[in-house]
Amino acid sequence: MTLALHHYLILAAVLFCIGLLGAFSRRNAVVVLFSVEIMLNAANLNFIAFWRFGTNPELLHGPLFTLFTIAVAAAEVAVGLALVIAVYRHFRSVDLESLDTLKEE
Amino acid sequence: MITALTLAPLVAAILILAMPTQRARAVAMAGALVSFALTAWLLLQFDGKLTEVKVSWIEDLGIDYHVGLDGTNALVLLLAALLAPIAVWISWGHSDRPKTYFALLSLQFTGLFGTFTALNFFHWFIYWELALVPAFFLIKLFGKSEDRHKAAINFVLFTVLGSVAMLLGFIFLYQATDSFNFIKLPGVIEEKNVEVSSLIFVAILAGLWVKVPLAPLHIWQAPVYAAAPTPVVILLTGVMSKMGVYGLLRLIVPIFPDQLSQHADMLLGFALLTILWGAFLALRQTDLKKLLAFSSLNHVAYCVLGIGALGVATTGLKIEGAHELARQGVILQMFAHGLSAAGLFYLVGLLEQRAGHRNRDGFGGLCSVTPRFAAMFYILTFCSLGLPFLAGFAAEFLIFSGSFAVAPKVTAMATLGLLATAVFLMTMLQRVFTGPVNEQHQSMPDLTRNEILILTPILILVFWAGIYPKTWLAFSQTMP
Amino acid sequence: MTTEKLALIPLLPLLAAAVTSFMRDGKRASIFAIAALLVSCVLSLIAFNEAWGMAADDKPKLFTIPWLAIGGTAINFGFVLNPLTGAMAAMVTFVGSLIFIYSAGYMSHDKRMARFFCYLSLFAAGMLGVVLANSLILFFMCWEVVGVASYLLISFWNHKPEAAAAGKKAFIVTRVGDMGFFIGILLVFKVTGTLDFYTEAENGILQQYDLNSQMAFGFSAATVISFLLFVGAVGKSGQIPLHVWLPDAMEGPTPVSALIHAATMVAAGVFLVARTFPLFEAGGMLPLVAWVGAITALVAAFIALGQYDLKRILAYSTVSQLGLMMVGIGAAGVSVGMFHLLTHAFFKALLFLGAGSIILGCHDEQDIRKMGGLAKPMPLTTIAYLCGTLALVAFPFTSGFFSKDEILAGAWANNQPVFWVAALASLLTAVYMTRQCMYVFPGTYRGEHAPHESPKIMTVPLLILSVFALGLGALARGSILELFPGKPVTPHPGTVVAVSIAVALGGIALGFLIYRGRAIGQTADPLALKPFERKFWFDEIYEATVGRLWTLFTIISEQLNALLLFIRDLAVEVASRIGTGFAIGGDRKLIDSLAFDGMCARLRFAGRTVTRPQNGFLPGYLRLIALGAVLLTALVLWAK
Amino acid sequence: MNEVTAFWILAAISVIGALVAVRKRNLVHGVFALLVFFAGLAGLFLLLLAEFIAVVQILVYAGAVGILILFAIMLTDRVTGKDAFRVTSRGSFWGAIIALAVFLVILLPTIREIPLIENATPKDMIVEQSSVKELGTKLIEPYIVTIEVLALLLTAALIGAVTAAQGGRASEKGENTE
Repeated sequence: MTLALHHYLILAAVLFCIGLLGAFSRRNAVVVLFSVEIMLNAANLNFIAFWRFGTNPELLHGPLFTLFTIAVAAAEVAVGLALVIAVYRHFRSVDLESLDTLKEE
Repeated sequence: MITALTLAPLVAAILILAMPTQRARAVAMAGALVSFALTAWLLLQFDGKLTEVKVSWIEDLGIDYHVGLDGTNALVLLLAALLAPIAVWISWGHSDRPKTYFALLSLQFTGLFGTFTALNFFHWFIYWELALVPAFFLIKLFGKSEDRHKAAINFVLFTVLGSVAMLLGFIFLYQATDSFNFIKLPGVIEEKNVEVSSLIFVAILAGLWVKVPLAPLHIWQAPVYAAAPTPVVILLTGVMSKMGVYGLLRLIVPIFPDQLSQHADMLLGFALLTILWGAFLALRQTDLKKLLAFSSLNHVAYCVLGIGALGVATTGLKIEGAHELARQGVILQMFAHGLSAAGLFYLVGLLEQRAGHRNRDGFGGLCSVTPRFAAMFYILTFCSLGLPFLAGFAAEFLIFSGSFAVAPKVTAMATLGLLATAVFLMTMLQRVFTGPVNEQHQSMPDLTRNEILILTPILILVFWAGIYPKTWLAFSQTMP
Repeated sequence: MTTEKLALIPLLPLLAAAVTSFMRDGKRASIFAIAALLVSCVLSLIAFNEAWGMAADDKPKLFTIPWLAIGGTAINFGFVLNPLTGAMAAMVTFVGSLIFIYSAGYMSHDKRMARFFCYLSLFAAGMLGVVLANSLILFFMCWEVVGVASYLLISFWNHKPEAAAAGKKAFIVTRVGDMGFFIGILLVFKVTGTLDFYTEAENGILQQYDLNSQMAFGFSAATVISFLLFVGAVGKSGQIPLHVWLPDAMEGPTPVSALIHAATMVAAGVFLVARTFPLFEAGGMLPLVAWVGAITALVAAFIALGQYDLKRILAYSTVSQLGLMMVGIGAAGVSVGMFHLLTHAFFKALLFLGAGSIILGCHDEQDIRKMGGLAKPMPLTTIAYLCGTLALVAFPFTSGFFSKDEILAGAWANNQPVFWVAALASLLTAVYMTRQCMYVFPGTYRGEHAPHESPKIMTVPLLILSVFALGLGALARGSILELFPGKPVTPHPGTVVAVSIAVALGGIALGFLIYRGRAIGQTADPLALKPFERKFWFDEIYEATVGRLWTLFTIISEQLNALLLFIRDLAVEVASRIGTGFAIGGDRKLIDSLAFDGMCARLRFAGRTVTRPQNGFLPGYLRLIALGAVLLTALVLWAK
Repeated sequence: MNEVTAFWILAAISVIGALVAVRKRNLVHGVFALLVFFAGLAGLFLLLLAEFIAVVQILVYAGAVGILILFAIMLTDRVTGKDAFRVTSRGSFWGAIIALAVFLVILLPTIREIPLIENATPKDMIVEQSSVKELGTKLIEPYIVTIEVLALLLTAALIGAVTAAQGGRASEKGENTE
């Protein structure tokens, strides 16, 4: 058996959905945040896999895009955590179920 | 200038909505006065030629913004501009939802002015309907009597049905001629040799027919006049009923000369029917406002008589320009009737306000209780029944002389209407003003200074137009 | 005198009317009005003097004021001075002035005296306008003004329902005639293209001689026009069948009766015929005029026999005399009719003013049965009244005698049946006047309050008028007959003179014989037969015919209106039924419950379902986003 | 040890790491599991011959992000989360279902395409072409503007993060002093 593209793709899909599951089912904002990181990483895996098995690897699109994603993800984490902290200060909680002021009463 | 005078009340209406309540009437008054001043200024410079403003609007459809002033509309415009401030003045003490009231009133002025000045069907029709809508709300919201809702609905239904017919007619005409321009349409029809179908004529006539109104489509009128508040009745009878006649003069006469002459007999017949019908209806009517409404019906029908006469050829007559006599008579009659009917409705409104009812037989002897009131009422009644040296006679004489020259039998029968008018108006005077004084109205107050001031311009014009109508006829002459 | 000044004659009273309408003080108003009328009287006399110098066929003096000019047609006002208008104006202003002065006394206790003089002046202005007008339209306009003033004056005491009703009746009945007149004017205008009587260019109505060649309604134009004008004249001059308003008009103050309903306005109809005489002549309508006049004279004289109201007797007498004037014009020409008109104006005004004096003296009593023996307490009034009576019954050598003689002579020459009718009317005139005098003057007073003589302001005009009533005929006879158009018959046949004198004296004798020695007022009156007393049931007949017809018309029109309303309601009903049908079948069932309401319910449900996730629960939002992504992807995949 | 074995091992590490990170009640434990997941992923990158990315992955995620999250946890909630009655949110069952649906949706095309991509073989010249130098050149040459924008974004994010974290404190102070 040789490794083919679809192995990586399926793995990435599994990882993405784990991240999704986390984002959907946890109450803690921090957990949601790192679920998002998991999803991003799954996407990165796809980029790299497509690059590796793609037609024009010399263009280095996959790694470049991944780099950007990592950079943006880092920024996102920073901002996200800052927001979590801010939310926490405001509500004394990071429980997403209690953060329902968007709802119209 | 014409645009400004049309839009001034509209601006006033918008301002009224934006301003505090207590300013409403002053703003409405200002709007009306501006219109009046502009109209007066325009008329002072008027030389009988068409003064027009024409701006291309929707070029692809040949629709222009086109307003103008000529011999056909100068006098009715003046009438409207004169009655507008009077209507506001009369409602000066109005305290029920004044913002809505004055805004609607101002809006209606715009509709009226616009209808009288527009020369392109496109926006003419908008104004035509604009005049209707505020009237509907004014009657419905501010009317006094119980059946105002029904009356208002009736009013709108009838006139809208007529308007729809007219709109259809014009759309078909437009398809044939590619023009909405009132001034150019006759030329276009002749030039392109357009076969104008009688159906178009009848459709457009129907819209005007309802507005005039001519029998048998007059039944909306009396309940509406009875239900509407006094200032609105003044506008309705003074100006809005003239919209129909003006429409006949502006649309039917120049644009459909062939159809008009084809159907002149029909028009004359219905005019006669309306004259007699209105007069006889008024004979047994005891509600003063309805009585005057029927009298209005009868008087405006004289205008239609004159217009019908315009459709009959004048060959071989000794009177030069019998058509011109009839035409100018019609215009003067609009003016005269507008003034006298407005004045009479105002007086009846005052009477109702003072006595609490307007039953003809519920008064009596008011001559000695309220002499000034009686004097005013008598003069306006005399004007209404066409006594010489008052506006009504000059106009009716012109109409009759013009129409008698071409249609003697119908006109001779129409004089029966004059007689019947005399009978019911005299009966009204007799019941209301003479005889023993009714105990209930022993202490009815006479006209106040303010009320006399309101009536003074009307009276002056009534006399002026009766004694020296030349001044006013100068406005209805058409110069090539 | 320039013709422009002619315009002042009617304008001065008009000015007075305008000014007095703002006055409150009756005395000042009366002085103002009288002064204005006196000035115009002087002007009229000057004009009259000038007109007297003209020969009958001289060109009249014209003064034209353009009123309207439309489409090449000029409608002019204008005044004309010729002997006819001059004499008439002089008479109107002169008699008018005397009556004005008399009224200042008669009305001095009325608090609306100022208004009274305003109306009187308005009337005078209108009447003078009628007299002097050179244009048919001005004539008609002033004619209508006169009608209005008459209406206002008849119903002057408008708190009395009878007065108000009488005013209305007068206005409407004369208006019936006016409508004929109006149509006549329209026809004249149509046929000739002008409304001027005379023009400088000699193409006025009365100067056109081709009217007979024109046709209108199947007759010659002149016939139709003159007939229509005559209808107007019949209305105004109270000829049968439109005479019914005139006796009722006596509800007005007595000076009004004297001025308007005896001397001037009612004569306007006769004057109209006289003015437009060429049309009548051309149209061949003179026999009709004569016959209508004769019948009117006879019928009114019969009715006068049966009346007890002092003023009503005089009113019917006026109707009768107006009929005689029509006979005069119709049978003998303008000059004869106008002569009688002028003399009648004086003696009838005198009689009315005398009657007013009597009524005032008897404390507003008008029933002759309650008078009697007035000769003693009211000597001046009695003398004046008797002078008037003599003139009216055509006692030889009074003014009435001369004028009536001419009429009878003309009728004898042209139309013998009319002559006999007129003679009979004259006989009756003498009888009813004698009857009246027998009731009023001799014997004892039958009323309650003692009668008294009237003040000087009233008696002096009476005496002045008496002089004219007696003397005018002899004075003016020759010149009037010469100056006015139409040649009287000369010399008078013996039969005519004999009959004339016989009817006057015989009538007086007859009346004297019948009433002498009777217990007047207690026993039944031998001459007040039922038909006379009930005025030949004219009012009742009108009520039963014209009135009924009129009511029928109103009811028909009302019912038609109701029918229309019903049709409208029906249409609305049908429309709403159809609408309801659609509403139930289509709307409620199909659209509402299935489509609209159903959809709404479903939407609401879906909305509730959809809004349930909108709960601020962030993971929920995420889930929905994911769900959306899934669905979209599924869609894309499926689409492939 | 061949590639396939390495792949499966790394895949197992990643999946288990991710699952633990998502499901663990104790957040600190979760963070550590997350670090494991990051490391596993880095291994996968290596397996795909993207050494530089793998290094960056370790540096940024395992190093920076992990630490950051730890700090955030410290600063906010109870580390253990024991006070919470339950860690899963309402309707997490539906969340799981939807996640599964997404998974299927993603999986479906992949599986469908398997016959097409099965034979796609990695090209070997990629080794030298994926050198760091090459990457640097490729990064600078066409994407210089993007880099700059990204740099700006990072700076902005930093400032934003600081402001957001501090702003809350400021308002808290304000509340306290009142």
